[in-house]
Amino acid sequence: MAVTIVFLGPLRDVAGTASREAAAPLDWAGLLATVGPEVADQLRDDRVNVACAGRVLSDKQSLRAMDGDEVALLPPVSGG
Amino acid sequence: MAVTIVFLGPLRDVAGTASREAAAPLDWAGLLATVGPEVADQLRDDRVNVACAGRVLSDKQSLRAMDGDEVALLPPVSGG
Amino acid sequence: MRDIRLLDAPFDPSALIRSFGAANPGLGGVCSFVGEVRGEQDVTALELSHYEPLTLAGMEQLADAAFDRFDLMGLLMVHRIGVIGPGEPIVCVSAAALHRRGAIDAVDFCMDHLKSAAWFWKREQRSDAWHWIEPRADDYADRSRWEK
Amino acid sequence: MRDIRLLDAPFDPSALIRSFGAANPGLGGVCSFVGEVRGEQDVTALELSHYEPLTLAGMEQLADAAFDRFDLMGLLMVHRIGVIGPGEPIVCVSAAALHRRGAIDAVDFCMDHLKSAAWFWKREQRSDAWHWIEPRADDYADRSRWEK
Repeated sequence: MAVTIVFLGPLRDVAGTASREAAAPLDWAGLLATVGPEVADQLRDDRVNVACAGRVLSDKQSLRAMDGDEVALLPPVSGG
Repeated sequence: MAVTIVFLGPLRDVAGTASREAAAPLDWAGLLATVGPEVADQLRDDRVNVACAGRVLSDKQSLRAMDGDEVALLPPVSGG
Repeated sequence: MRDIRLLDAPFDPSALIRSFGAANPGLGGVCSFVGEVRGEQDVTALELSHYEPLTLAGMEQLADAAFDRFDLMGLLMVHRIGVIGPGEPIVCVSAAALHRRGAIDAVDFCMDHLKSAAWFWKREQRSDAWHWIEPRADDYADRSRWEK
Repeated sequence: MRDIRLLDAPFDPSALIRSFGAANPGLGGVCSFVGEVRGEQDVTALELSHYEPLTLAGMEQLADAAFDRFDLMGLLMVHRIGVIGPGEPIVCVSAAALHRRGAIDAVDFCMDHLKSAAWFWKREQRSDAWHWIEPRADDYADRSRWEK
């Protein structure tokens, strides 16, 4: 099976897709390698968060997504 | 003719009336003498303002009400 | 759009706020505050008295100060006088602006000044008698936040 | 009374605020903020996207924080998602309390966090294309006021 990577907000435009599959397990290095250099650059920005299985990681470099997990890449938000 | 003294808010209860006539001209000493000791006591409180002819006096002791003027005694307010 | 009023009869704040919003096309945000008579223990009524030669003029000056100080498109400020029952509105302030900061701050500013620096006197009827209400220490402290 | 919602269709903030007020009997004051799509130059629409597994849960946590921090009787927090036209409401926050301070501060607090700390992304359609909108520096500064 696989991990689903979801690109939110402007990252969707950078990635050119709303989501992509990757092989499980997926760690931080694997994520950076999978998403392409442009998205990887933005992921290194402190203001970009990563959620795994519905929880925002306090340390995104500790990512360890398992089979069936959804990994969301969350750029700076703007609501209201 | 005369000056009308108007008692606002709780001062109306202290004075026992909503308004009273006094001889013109009326100055600060005259006002204190006219309104009775209880109201006079409260008038000396910095938080109590005096208006004459529709204007709040920045220095109430400078009061000089002329014939036909209305003098309003304004205790601490509470709106909203 | 500027609408400053003293009312001596019950009013519907929702209707006022709705038409105020419609009267400010292009706005980014509207902040509104409605104060009501609390349905407390044995309070059966509240009476707001005022001094006619000063009160509305003072509210207009307060509105001038709010327009000077905040980036506003419109301001609605309505205050009841007379005898008011529990659950009835006493005051309604609404501010329209391009950005929320101006709208929220203007409402906060106007309410702080209406509470302790406008020409109103408030008393409440309890089972025994009428009792005058002075502003709370908090009200003076809130207003002092705006002194420059 | 607590009412936290994400809506994917137009809504009427006045109606929500009115029924929210009625659902909090005994209140002393209600503060409300409604944000709308500004009718700016060539902006034809705004799109709010979100991340379903986080967004509503995050708004519930924000409501928890507001109840912990302010003296509140009720809180209404409604946020649109999807494509929104000029003049349509995006967000509506309303807080009911015994005293105005809690109500006004809770609305201010929730709006600051919805702007720059909730899981929404906003883009606007101009005549040429869609443009993503990041929070303004002011929005980050506003939110930092609440850090203890």
